[in-house]
Amino acid sequence: MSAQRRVLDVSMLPDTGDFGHRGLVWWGTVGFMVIEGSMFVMVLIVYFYLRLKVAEWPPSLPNPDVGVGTVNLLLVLVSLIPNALAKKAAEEQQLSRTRLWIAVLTCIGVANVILRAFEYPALNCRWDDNAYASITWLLLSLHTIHIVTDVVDSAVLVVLVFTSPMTRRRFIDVSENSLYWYFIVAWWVPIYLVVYWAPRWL
Amino acid sequence: MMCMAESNHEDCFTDIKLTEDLFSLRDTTAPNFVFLAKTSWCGSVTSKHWFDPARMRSLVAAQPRWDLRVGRQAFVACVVCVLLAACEREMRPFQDVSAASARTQKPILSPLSPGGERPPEPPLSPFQQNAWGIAEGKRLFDAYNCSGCHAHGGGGMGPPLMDAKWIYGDRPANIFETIVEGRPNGMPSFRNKIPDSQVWQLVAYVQSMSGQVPIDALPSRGDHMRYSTPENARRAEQPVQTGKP
Amino acid sequence: MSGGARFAWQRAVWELASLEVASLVIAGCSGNQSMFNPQGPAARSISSLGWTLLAICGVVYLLVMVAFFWALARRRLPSDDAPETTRALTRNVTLASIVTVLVLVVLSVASVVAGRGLTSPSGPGALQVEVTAHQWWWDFQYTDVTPSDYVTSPNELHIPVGVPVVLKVRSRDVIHSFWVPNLHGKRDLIPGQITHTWMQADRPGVYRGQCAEFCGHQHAHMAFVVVAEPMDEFRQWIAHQRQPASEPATDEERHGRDVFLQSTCVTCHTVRGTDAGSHVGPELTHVGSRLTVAAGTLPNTRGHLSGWIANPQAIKPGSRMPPNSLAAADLQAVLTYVRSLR
Amino acid sequence: MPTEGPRARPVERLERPLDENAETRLHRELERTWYVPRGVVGWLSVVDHRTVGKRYIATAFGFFIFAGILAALMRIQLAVPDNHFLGPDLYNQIFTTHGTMMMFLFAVPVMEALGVYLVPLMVGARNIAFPRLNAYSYYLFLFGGLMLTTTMLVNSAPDAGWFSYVPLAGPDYTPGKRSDFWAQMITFTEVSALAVAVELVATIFKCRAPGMTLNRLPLFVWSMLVTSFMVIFSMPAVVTSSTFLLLDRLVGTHFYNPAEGGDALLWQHLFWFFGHPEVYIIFVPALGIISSIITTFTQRPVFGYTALAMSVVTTGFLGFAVWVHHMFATGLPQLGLSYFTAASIVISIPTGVQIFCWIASLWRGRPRYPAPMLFVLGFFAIFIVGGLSGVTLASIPFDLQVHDTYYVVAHFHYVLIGGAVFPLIGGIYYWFPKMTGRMTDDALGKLNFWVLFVGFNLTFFPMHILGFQGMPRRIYTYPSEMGWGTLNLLASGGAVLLVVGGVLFVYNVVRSYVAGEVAADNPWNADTLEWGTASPPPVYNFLHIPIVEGRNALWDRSVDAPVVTGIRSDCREVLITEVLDAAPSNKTEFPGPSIWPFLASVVTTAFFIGSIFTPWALPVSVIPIAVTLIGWFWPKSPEKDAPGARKSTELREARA
Repeated sequence: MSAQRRVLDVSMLPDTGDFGHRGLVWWGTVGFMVIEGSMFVMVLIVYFYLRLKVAEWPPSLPNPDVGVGTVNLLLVLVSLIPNALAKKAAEEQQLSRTRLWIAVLTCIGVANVILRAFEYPALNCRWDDNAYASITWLLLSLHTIHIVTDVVDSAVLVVLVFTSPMTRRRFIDVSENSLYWYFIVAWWVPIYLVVYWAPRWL
Repeated sequence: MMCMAESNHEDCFTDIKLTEDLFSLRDTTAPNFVFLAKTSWCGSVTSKHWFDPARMRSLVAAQPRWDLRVGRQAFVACVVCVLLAACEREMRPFQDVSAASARTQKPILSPLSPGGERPPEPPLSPFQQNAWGIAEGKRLFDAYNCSGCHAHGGGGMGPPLMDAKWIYGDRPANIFETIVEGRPNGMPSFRNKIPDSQVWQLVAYVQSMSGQVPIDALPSRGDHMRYSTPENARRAEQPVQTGKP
Repeated sequence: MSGGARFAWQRAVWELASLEVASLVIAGCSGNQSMFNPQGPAARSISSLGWTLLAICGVVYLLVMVAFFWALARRRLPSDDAPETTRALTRNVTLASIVTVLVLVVLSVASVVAGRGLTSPSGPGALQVEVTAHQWWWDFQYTDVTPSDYVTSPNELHIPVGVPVVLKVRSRDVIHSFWVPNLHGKRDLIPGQITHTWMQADRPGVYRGQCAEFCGHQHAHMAFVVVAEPMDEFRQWIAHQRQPASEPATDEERHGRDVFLQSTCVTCHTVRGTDAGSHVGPELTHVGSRLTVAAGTLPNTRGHLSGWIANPQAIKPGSRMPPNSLAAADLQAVLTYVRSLR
Repeated sequence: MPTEGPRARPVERLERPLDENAETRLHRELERTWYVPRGVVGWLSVVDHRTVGKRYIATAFGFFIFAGILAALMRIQLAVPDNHFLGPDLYNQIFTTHGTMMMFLFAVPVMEALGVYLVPLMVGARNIAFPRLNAYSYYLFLFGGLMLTTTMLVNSAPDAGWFSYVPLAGPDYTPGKRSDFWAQMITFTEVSALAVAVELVATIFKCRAPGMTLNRLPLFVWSMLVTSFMVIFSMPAVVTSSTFLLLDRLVGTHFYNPAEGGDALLWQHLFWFFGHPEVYIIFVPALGIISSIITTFTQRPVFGYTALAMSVVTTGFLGFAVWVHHMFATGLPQLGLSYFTAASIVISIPTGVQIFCWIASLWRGRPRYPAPMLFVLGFFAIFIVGGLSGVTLASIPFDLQVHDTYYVVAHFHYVLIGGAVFPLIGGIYYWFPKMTGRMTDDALGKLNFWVLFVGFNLTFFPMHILGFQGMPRRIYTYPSEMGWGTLNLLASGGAVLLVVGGVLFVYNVVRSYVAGEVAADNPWNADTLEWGTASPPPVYNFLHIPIVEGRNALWDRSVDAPVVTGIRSDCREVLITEVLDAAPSNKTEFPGPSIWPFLASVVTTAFFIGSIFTPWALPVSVIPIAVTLIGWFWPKSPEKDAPGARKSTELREARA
């Protein structure tokens, strides 16, 4: 073999992944966001497909009460602020601010889940009344599952950021978690409109 | 088939047993492959209590340490998969249909005293744990217009069937007799109008309306207007004997 | 090179195969339920379209195979790796792709043209039959201005020759598919939907139809026959079907009727003119005049009928008809009576 | 990133290659770092993509054999008219399980499994992205498959067809739990398939060796990329529809109940929106296998790389535009149908282009004909028949006659067996030396090919004609007057040959596995990276991460191929590169072996199966699932990436 050969020395590259699309974790998060997103799209399409099958909407059922749902919507929108701050703090690797905002975010998330429990009675229907009731319950529950998942995730992160020694890796996790929360908030808006207002408008 | 022919002059109970026996003998009339599959996997599953709703509920309610629960869930899930997936519920006993109805004579039932003493071991109807038989019963319940009086079990001109109250007894034999013989105050006799196999299917369905059959064999909602909670979503009733119609 | 030789051999094998194929194709075009044995305009246009498609695809296949084996078996040249060879290949591949597109355009056009031949010519005057599918039998109803003149003819569809018949199809339980290959393509019967299709027979005859969408245990035995007859015969048939059941003539028939009316038969079946009036199962008013029993499963002979009545589960396991354990004499009487219902 | 200042860039320089000892020391340390755990717990904790991939492939072939036996039983039943070998009930269970198993438990998983094994090697990575998720998805697939197998053995297998049309599969017409097992099997397999798809996309986009820009991606990797995206976008549809079905049956929702505002056709739309892409999910990876094998055995770069890659992508897109051609007979509006005819015809164009490119490659190359190549050539002879019959099916009038007849059965077996299984078996023969380090018996392989080829055509060609003669699908018997007996007997005869072929394949693989001759690192002189390492590959795949210098990585590399250095060898550090140009971006540490994915999959299985019987399964299993997932993702002691940790790299080894 010859005396010298070309090598590419990568030793000085950041060695605990990276934020955003440069890192690997981001791709996993986005991958599952795409999957769940297309599931939401499917269910929404089914909602309107079923709408076309009947004359009146909701069929022989009262409209859902918008009260709790709207409150929850506002709360979710408010949660965008701590979410953004947590993401920013994490990407600037500011420990104290990260701790603060992820904690606030989690609290709001818990509140969302509790409020969600009161949204079901506000639907004014049972899942087995008719197809409208079924699809409405499914839409709400699908989103509930996501909220619960991410709240649990945030809670675990809170424990981590307060207990274990904080590494760059943790900050990346926080930033990905915020990304996922954006996804959940973004989906709640159309789902809120469909669940609570489509019965009135369609 | 042969043994059924002889059974023609037996009384109802032996005939029920005979029919049950046929369930285990069924494989002789079934294709070989089924015979192998069934005998190797379910030949022994003849106990009528391999599934017990109460146990399932208590299991669901119990909250021991999570790892124990996980372990037990996994185990139960496997058992449930193998056993519940099984035989009795999933049979499509077409030949037994012929068998159960290979009898022209009217069943001689024990004289029935409402709410009175009960015979030691209550007989079991051929389809009590068979999802297909129960579903057939549900179909016939509409086809033969039982709903005309019983309104999908909710009760109308006739008494409700999905509640805990049993006027003429809750045992399959009682229900069988109620259908075949009719009852005072309006229940007509369907003797020679409905073949016994189908009567037994109706019996199983009537039982299922108040949850007297294994929950995994219960029918679900039908493809028609919703009239009440589907059978598999109702609470199982504890039978109450009441003499009065 | 040995590879080439081996492939010459493989080619021989393939040609043998394709020969056998050709003979099989020819065999395929007769047969009582064959789409290539059209007896009506719709089926005919589809069948000629079919031949066109198969011919074009066959030619395409042969061409591709020739190119394929040539590419394998050709002598290798030193110039193969030269850039101009690559350029030539690129040109040929592009050419082939363009030809593909053209062929596909031709196919689409042919398909659309044939499709126009299938649009229902239903005028206001066209005869309309209501088709209702059940697990696992067919009900054909000829409606009329006066409901008393309705005619139902289970598992046997009579149509006049030479005129289009509009079929209003629906399903009572699961999805079935109405299909008479000699007359027209399929139409699914979907619960909760009522759709229309049509058919026309050019010459008298009996054509077999069969359910084409999997519908449960007896999907295999859910057939029916289409009887195409001249208009006047058809009119006579309708007129006759309108009549109530014929009165029993002999003592045995009378006894048979009594057994029939006292047994479980009446719980499901209708015989117009008697007390039997249930619509759970097929109507039997003129069952004696039908060609088949058990939804096109058996020819309507006394033997088959008795077997069917005694233990249907042996013939169609899972079918809705329960076994009957009539005493031998009663069974014979019932048979005589039922067969007398012409 | 604001606080990180200017991004560090990799440094290119000349240096003396490592001497023998340094190489050995590096090898030892990498082996310690990327160890594959032993023992029972260790065996369940494996997260390494080669081991998991091989288990995946073996399991999928296990289900292939089981479903094949079911097919043989069907051929026995149909061999003669009015046969009483199987009753209708059992026959329906068998054909349903056969289709379900072949599609959901063999075809899709085996292709993804091949990707799990090969893609990281082909792109020069040390493991697949998200290795623990990979292990989890394998166990879910395994348990789901075992569940369906069990139901078949205890006479409660689904019996409403692999497509489970409602209302037949719904609560009113399939009593018992048969359809529920089907629907949950879907949940199992889809969850695992989706997980693998995400891993593959992440691996292909972010874990490629430097220099492997997108336009140097091996065609197999291209096709796995397209497949993964199709999985990601199509499978949510079937998960949705099967969830609806389960809810209808268990808690009485009305999604498919026309009487309460539901709709039976809704199922068909959702199912086929998945179901047609599904066919391409199975077929597209096969295209990659074919390109690899043709490249290798013609010893020339494949002709029209760009055309091939682009037509794979196009196929991926068009695959989503044709689902309604499964519903031509349902009486949908005529105009819409003609659109789907057009789409279904258009989709054959990219396939045509690919075939022409391959023929050109064969024309230009110097073909050799070992067993793998024979299977690929068999693909041409068979698949093109299936493709053309597919074109005829796109014509509405013609489809109205042959829809749901044996013509369709013949068509999709020509497409799936010819288009996917033949290349797959070829691929197994082709990569077997790499996976096991042993060659297969080539003569036996050739015999195997000819038996399968003849048997296949004998079995399935007559079915075209049976379709013309009006024989519908899914009938458990047929009357002798129909005159279908001879051809059915012929088909059953061919099935015997197919069984023999299957046995030959298994025998060849097993025998070669234990006693085959030892394989060289690159026995076929192939071009892709996986052949650039040992056979079988070491636990760390590549001693030095290579730098790719051309499309045919091994053929285009210079004498002293440049390599990457500066990656830590004392922890599972891997290089993350940019999506388009594969420029080194950063490094991250992959998780090591763990039992948690297995535990999580067990709990998930308990939940899925439990929810067949009671809705309470959900609340009960929430906590165990959460616990296992937290245990899974809980960070291990973080000293590895804490400041001041020992940094041992190939660089230090070199300096030593």
